[in-house]
Amino acid sequence: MGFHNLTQPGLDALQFSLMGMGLVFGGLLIIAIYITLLPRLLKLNQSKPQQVKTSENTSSGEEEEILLAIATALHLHNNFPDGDERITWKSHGDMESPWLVSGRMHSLNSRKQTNPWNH
Amino acid sequence: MGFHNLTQPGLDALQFSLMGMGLVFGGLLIIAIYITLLPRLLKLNQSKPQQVKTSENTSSGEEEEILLAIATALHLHNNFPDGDERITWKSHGDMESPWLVSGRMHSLNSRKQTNPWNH
Amino acid sequence: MGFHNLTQPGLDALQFSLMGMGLVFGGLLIIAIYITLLPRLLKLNQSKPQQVKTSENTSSGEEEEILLAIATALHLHNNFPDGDERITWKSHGDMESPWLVSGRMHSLNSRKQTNPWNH
Amino acid sequence: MDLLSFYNNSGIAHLEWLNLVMIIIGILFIYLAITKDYEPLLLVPIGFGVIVGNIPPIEGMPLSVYAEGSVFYYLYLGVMKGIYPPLIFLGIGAMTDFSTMLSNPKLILLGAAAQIGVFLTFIGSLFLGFTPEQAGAIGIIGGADGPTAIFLSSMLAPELLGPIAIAAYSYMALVPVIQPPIMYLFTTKKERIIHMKPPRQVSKKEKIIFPIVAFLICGLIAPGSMTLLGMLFFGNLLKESMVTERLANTARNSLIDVVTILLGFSVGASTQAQTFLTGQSILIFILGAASFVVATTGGILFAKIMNLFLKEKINPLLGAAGVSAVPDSARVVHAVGLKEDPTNFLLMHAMAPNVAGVIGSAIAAGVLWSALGKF
Amino acid sequence: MDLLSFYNNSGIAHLEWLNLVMIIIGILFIYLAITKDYEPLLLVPIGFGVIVGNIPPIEGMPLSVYAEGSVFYYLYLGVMKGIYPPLIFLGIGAMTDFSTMLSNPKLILLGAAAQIGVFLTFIGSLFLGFTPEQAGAIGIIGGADGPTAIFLSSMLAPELLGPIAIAAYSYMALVPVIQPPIMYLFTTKKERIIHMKPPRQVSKKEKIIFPIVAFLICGLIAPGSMTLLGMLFFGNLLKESMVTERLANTARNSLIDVVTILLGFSVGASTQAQTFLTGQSILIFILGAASFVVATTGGILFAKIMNLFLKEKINPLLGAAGVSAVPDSARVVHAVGLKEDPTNFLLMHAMAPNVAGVIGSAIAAGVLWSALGKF
Amino acid sequence: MDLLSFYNNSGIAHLEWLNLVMIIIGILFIYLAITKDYEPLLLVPIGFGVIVGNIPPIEGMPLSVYAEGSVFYYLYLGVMKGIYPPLIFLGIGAMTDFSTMLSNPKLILLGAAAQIGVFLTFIGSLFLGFTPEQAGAIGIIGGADGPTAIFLSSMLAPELLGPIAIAAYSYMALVPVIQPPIMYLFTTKKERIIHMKPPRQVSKKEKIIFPIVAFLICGLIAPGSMTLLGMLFFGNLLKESMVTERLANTARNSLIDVVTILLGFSVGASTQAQTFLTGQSILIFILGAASFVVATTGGILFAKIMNLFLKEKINPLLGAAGVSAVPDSARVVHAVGLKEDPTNFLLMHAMAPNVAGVIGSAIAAGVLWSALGKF
Ligand code: NA
Ligand code: NA
Ligand code: NA
Repeated sequence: MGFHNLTQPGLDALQFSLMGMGLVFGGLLIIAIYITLLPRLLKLNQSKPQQVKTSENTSSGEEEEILLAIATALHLHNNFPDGDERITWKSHGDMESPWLVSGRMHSLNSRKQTNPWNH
Repeated sequence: MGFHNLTQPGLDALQFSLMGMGLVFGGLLIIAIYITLLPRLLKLNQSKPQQVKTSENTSSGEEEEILLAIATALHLHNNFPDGDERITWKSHGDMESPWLVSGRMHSLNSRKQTNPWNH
Repeated sequence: MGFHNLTQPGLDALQFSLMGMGLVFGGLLIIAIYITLLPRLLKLNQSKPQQVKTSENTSSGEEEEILLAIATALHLHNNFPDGDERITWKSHGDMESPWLVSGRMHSLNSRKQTNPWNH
Repeated sequence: MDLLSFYNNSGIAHLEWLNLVMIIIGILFIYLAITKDYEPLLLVPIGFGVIVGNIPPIEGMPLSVYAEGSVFYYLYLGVMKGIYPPLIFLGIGAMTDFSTMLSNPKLILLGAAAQIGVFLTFIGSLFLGFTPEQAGAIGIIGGADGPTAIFLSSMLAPELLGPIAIAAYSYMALVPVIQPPIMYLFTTKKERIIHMKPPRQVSKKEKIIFPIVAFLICGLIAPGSMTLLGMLFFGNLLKESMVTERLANTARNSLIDVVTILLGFSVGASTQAQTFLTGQSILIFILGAASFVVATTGGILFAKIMNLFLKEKINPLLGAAGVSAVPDSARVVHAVGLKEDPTNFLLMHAMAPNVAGVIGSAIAAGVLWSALGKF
Repeated sequence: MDLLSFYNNSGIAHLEWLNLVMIIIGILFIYLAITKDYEPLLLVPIGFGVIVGNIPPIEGMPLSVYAEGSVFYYLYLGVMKGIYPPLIFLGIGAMTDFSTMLSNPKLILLGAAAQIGVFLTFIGSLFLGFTPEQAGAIGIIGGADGPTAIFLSSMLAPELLGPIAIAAYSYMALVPVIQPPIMYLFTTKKERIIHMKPPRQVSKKEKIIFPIVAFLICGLIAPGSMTLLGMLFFGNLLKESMVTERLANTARNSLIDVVTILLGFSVGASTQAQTFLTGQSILIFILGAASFVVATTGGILFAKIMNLFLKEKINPLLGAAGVSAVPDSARVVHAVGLKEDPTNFLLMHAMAPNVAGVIGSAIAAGVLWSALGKF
Repeated sequence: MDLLSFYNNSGIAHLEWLNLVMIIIGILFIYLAITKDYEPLLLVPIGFGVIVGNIPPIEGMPLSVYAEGSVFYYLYLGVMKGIYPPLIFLGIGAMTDFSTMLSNPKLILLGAAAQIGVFLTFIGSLFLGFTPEQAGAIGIIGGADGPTAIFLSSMLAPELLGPIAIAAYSYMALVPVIQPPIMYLFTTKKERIIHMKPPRQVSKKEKIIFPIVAFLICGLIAPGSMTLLGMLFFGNLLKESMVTERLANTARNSLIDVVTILLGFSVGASTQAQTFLTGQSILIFILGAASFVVATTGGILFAKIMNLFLKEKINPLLGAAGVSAVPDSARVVHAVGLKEDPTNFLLMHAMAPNVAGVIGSAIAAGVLWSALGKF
């Protein structure tokens, strides 16, 4: 026990930790940059109108937020093997479950855009 | 072949068997005692009214028997990988299946009493 | 590289290949013969009326063809883990799916003739 | 590579009539499973496995379960190492509802009494000259529990695993044939029409606590039963805890199905006539039949003994359900009861000794293993 | 632990352009799977595996499928030991309906004829200087059956498993591209519009007995095919027996899915550029392409030969389905048939040679294995 | 075989009070899982495993996870060889929707910042006298990612795997208790009520390309993270590709369930009091708690630093979600945000740093492994 442990033959703990954090940041930073650039590469402009809408109209923006929050909650409920068992389970057994309905909607969407390369 | 086989170095088959049966009985007896005591420990009194009802009213008791028998049959059909395949299987493919309905009811019950520790 | 490779100690490639093809043909030929004979062994005559019908009436025969083709397509869609993912998947999430209905019909059929040994 | 060597590499060249006998037995298993609905989920895989296992493999080629490095050898490892049975118990635990047992503790003892079949068969096997390890493995057939029998014989007498497993599953499948005569022999009509009081409702709390406490009791009394009962009660906790339903669901469906397929098939494939059709195997089948008879009798008679001391009489037919063979023997009890009195529904009551019998034979297996195993 | 050592521990430091080539191939597989729907359930896992396998691992660290003790090494064991393919066959058996084959036995022979591709490719590989074991493994690409190809090469020539597996799956995915030209080349319009008589209905009994008898025939003729065909027909029996539907269901869903994920991924991850991009691999791809052409041709021509003797003519397009690559080649036949005559539905008839082709190539694999394997 | 030897073969004879302590801890885990809904899918299996692991096994009998040849030993191999964690990552990838992260790249950095907890804990562990390997394994607890922690400790310090795994999962379960105070401590009300702009919609194309590119970046920077991230992004590709939905479905259901059952149970069963209740374990629990606090703080403070440079301010609460512990910490952020302003829905935004934190800690694990592992 003691600070001498931090510098051992072939390992300078502080320098190593700095470099380690550097790699973690580096990796995620590159991913972040890639994510920022990709849409432009793909020339996706379907995002802009939406942002305009939300800026001009806050209330609808709030509604949107609520909807999105709900959507995320649904996503977590449906997909994550976490504590919300009764619900996850219900979505197996119970056919009237709202989650299932949402799931159906989701499937419909993804069916609309079958081949992601030509839209 | 012969009785001499029953007493071998380090093994008296008869004594051993007696002790073996003793352990089996011992274990299950302790479990039985535990089961008998637990409800009192948990001070569960929701069971009493029912017993009263059945004692005063035999016909309803019979009906109850029938219902419980059906319930058990359902339980076996749904859960046990035994010969009743066509049914088990039906409960997969066929949405109008009565078993499924019962399953739904079951799920409703267990949803009513979410946290078993505070009822 | 060269033809000398085709005859190596303990292996005459051409003779071996001929015998190999022979075994493949032999095996499948015996299976084919067995399949041809089995119905007579089982004295199945439910097939005849149908053949008569189709011979006397070609249009219905065509319809039948169409139906059978559809049935096979359904079978492939439902059972084979091939490219038709969106559909296979639909049949999980979506309860109104036609494939599911067909599945239900199929199950009904097989339920009608529970014990194949006494019909 | 001439015609002769091709012929010598074929199966026909090496097929013996003993193999044919086994193949017919395999087909018989499948036939019984399909037409009589006898334990089809086990008899179909075992039956087809028997057929596969009796196609004479090519000398030295890694084909059979006994040829190290073959695919079937790797699938069979799950049997030899005793891995499949506990996984099946996990699934069984996740599909078993202990509430009838919780609501009627008295009936548990019937599940203990039936284990007399295990120990008397053990003694009988010793008498017939089997080694103590072998005798223990044969005795457990009386537990009427396939996974338990396979697990114990893989640990005590792997050389007898094939016949013991086949005997256990055959007689489990034949429970509807074996038990009724014994039930009529040892019970009077008056006894068979005894009605049981409908049990009280069991609270969720009791159901959740049960697997934990029951495991602690069994584990501390017979640690040798830890592997099987640990998994059984673990599966049951996953089922009852309500917060792990998705795990319980997978355990009682995908998981148990996959393991059942592999276990049944590879156990069947291990029954090559040359090693399987021996005098020992015949003795094992006789002893196995005896063990089922003794176990059934033991359960019934113990119920009658209990009745000497109880005000509220037990229907002695329930004793026959102590043999486990879940849920078949419970069904048989129910059927016999109905035949006597169409208003007498014993199925649910019979489930209590039935599941208790599973625990009982697992404890017995633990005791036999820890006492007879070479460590 | 200075910057340099960090750099040396990174992947960029060791990335060679050959790895980049492979990574691009992997991405191409995924692209084709998504946009063209070519065997996506295999090309996506293989494609991503190729990408993973071509990230340069750190010297001596247990990362790649070849580094003993690494996780990928353990997943790859299922490939090297030949365990995954039979399990996939179990699932395929549980999803295959043999009734079209049962109702039209003549068409089975087309599935045999197509295996000429296997043996001619075997001879071609020998000619090009491969060892007999390697030649046998390469030949089986003509079977157009991924699991069979992987199984046989893991037994005969594990060193070539990567290229053989990739070739087999690539050409199976490309069946819609490879076969049509050959079909047009060897058939006349008059032949392509031949209608097939709608087949008779097959009884449940026939369906149940079939897997058992078929296995006995194949197993006794070529025991080497026991592992693959035992599982295929076992799965089919689970499906048809009607009393084991839940087992069949698990076999054709959870089980086959899990195995497909692990097999595809680890096969892909085994294609490290340094060992994969060799002259041998290129030869294997050329031989593989040839084998598909030969197999398709063989099937079609044999159908035309049969027509010389048959009153009821067979549509020779069906011969192309004998290559198996289930169910793609059957679909291709159907599509080509429809193009000629919109009222000609060949899909169902094509399934007969299609599944027969699976059995045929498994027998061929068994023969090659037993004759060429070193035991 | 007298009474005494029977007693000596029982568990009571060898039960120490330390075992009782562990058994009570196991029961506590199950109680918390059921009543408080803390990570029940892990605490229930681990809790029951702890109970099973603390039943004293019989001397020399193959019962415990440490007794070679026992069933539990074979189940535990999946932990020791590091096989279970990547398979769980495969399932997590197949259930994770990265779109919120794709729509808000800035938030990714919060997932990087939280990894400061890993490296400061690493330093702290060294300071307290742990070996570098052990310190690395302990540090990763700060990653708040169970599978990553188990994977790295199985590779670096298997002797500490038990305490590290239990600590990691305990604190992950306690996230709703640990994080809020820190969040209030380091943020002002004004900061907590910051609304985030609703993110743009992400195209399917972006979602499909992401796992491939992200894997290439991480794999090339830190090949040591290849095993975990390869599986994570593979699973995600199966989910997003749309043509492999059935594989993704099996990966995120049957497969992850089975692996979770086996991993949780066998990790729990490895905590025998005699080896588990040591001074080292207590230190590990203290260090683990510290690492969660540091990680949470790191994430929050970095968010505040970013705000110094950003026009559109980030709600610093989101920094706490960088700890991963998916999706609990995101839920906590959402709950705290709602308490301040019932119209502020942070859940979806919090998912971005949350999943980024998973990637971040996997990279950190890769770096620690490649630098500290003995090869
Ligand atoms: Na029993
Ligand atoms: Na083929
Ligand atoms: Na993390």
